[in-house]
Amino acid sequence: MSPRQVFPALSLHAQALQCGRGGTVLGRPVDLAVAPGTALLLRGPNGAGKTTLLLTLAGVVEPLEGNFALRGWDPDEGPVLHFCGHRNAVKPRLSVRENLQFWAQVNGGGGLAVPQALEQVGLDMLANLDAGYLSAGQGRRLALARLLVSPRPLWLLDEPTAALDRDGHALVGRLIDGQLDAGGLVIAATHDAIALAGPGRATTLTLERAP
Amino acid sequence: MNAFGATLARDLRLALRGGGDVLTLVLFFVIVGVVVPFAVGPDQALLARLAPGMIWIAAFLSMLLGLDRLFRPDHEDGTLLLLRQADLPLPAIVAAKLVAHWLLAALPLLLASPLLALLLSMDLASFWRTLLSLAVGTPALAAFGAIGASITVGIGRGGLLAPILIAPLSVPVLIFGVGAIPAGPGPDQSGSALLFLAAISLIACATAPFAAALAINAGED
Amino acid sequence: MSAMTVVSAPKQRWWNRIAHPGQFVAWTRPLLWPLVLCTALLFAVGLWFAFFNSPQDYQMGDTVRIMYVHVPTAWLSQFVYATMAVSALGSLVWRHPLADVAMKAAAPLGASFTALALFTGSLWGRPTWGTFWEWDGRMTSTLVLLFIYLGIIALWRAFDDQLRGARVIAVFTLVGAVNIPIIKFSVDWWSTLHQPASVFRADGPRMPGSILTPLFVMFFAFTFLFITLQLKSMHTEIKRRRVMSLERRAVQGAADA
Amino acid sequence: MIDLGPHALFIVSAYCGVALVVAALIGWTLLDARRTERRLADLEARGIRRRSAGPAA
Repeated sequence: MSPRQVFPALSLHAQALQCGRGGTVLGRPVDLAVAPGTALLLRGPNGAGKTTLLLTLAGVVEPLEGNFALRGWDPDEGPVLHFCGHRNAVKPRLSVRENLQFWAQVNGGGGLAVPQALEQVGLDMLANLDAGYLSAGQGRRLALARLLVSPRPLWLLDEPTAALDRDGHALVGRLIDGQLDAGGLVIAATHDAIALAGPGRATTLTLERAP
Repeated sequence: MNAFGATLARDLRLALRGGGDVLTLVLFFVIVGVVVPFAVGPDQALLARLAPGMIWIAAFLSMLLGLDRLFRPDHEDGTLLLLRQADLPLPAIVAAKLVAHWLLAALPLLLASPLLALLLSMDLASFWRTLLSLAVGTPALAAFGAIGASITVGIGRGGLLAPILIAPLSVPVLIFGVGAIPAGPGPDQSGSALLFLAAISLIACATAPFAAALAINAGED
Repeated sequence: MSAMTVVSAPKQRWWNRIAHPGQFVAWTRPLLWPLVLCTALLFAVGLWFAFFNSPQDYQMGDTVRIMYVHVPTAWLSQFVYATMAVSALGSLVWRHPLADVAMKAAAPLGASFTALALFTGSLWGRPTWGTFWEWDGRMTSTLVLLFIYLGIIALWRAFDDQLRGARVIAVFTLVGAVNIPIIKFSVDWWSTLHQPASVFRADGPRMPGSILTPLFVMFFAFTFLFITLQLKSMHTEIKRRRVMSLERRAVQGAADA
Repeated sequence: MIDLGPHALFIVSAYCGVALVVAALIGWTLLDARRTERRLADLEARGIRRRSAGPAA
């Protein structure tokens, strides 16, 4: 399974975090406390602000009110999170290996080597294929492989199982388990259930639309 | 290879493998130059006098054309959002893209300018001088281009807006660019013009990555 | 584990809370009418001075009267850009909600004053220089400034999400502000290079008192006009933002129902 | 009117131009203000209460 990469004990806390984009308030103020080595699954109808919450935690969007803190991470150790959104950030004209190599170099490798990461996500046979030929599900797997090549404690996943088949779901479960084993945090917005090893590893938070 | 080299190599590979992107810019540059005699008439003396200005205008327009390719593809497939989490700060990544933009947009024009010089009946001395001023001036155009592209990346149909935004900012580059080519009567100030041009290029290349990164961050996603 | 990175909403510093858009409108609305009266008065006095109480210039005769409109508008085109640059700083550094509104309200005003400066300048140039357009340093850099203003207005119209657009446009405004001196210098260098330096300088350095007074009065008249229009369009912009958020809320409400 | 000398035409047209543009500016500002206020009144009349929270009060 994934190598024993022990992260410092990291926890995420948010107090009355109110997210929004373009001035419109999305969802209700959120209180979070994600203990080290656990996952948080975000549920809720479309437009409840799941993606906006993830973007806020990723530091891309600014919170309207309240704040959140990441305890246990020294900022000058470099970037702390991986964001995996709906768009897979895959260049069609580059081959699958070149895509992953680029991300390994840009995010500063240190995790699995490119061939092993491709093997983990089941794309090792297509390494030399241009990424333009990949299906949506395979593109999603390539995006997930990016998380493996450079280990980071916090994963922010926006519907990781989108466009994936049944064993794709199992793959996502395995990857998240691997990350939690290594002491990292995972926050995933998802509609379908993600099977994790232990029951206590994931808490669920359901967001509703703003009143 | 660190993140800077990786971004630079990837952009070059994407453009060169992308089929024809570089070629279209060079063709546009040559066509703008070739059109001039049709508009102005074949009179050799007049063409020779206009040539430096025309080569600069052709370079200026074709660099504007190549702007949209700088950030928009990365924005649309989500790469730009992830580049903010890269090991390297965003200004450094933007600097790598700026260098790639200069190599892909400006260098081919320098290589194609002898053809234009021939067509516009330029003499050899002022051709070398034009080449030198282009080499010194185009980094500034690339830098302003990067700023314009980063500002309009967030807008859906912003592709047309970037050239309008950076044209006023590029006026000094055009003035000193053509001024650096000694021509005709009047005091010969081409030496000082070249120095001013170099100064503008250095300032622009030094500050553009930070301004562009600031615009990308301010644009959020 | 003391290392911790806290990210919080931009905390409302005291002047953020005070100059809350809602309060701003309430506080400045009573200012509007006095400003309008003051502007009208200044214009009346200024025009009276300009036409009835100032001598002809010994060289240019009566055309000097155009200067009473040309100089204030030319100066305003710079002053409005300066206020936009300051608002841009406010919007980027302190994320002040009013700064975005001020920046957006000032752009069309600045563009109009710059266009007026060019219009009156060319009308003044015709009798003195013999041509409507003279590629002299100041006129050309005003023309480039006009294109920067129009670029900024085009940017405002291109961004559908005004709040996100504001900070991006603030970056461009600041980049423009840094480049204006460079443009002014390069255009001056360029115009002196290509043109024999013996062009007749329209406004001589020393101006008799009788010409200065109308100039100052018109100067303040135009400045007050700008301040009044700026305030009024800021109020409108704040209301427009409220309309947009209400409309979005209506759409969300409809989606729920 | 006082004698404006040989170039009266330029002086008058300069001032007329300025008056025209200033009038247009004032007119546009007032029109825009009235139109926005009317739209705001409509929306609030339709009972879309704005939640008290949210920065753009």
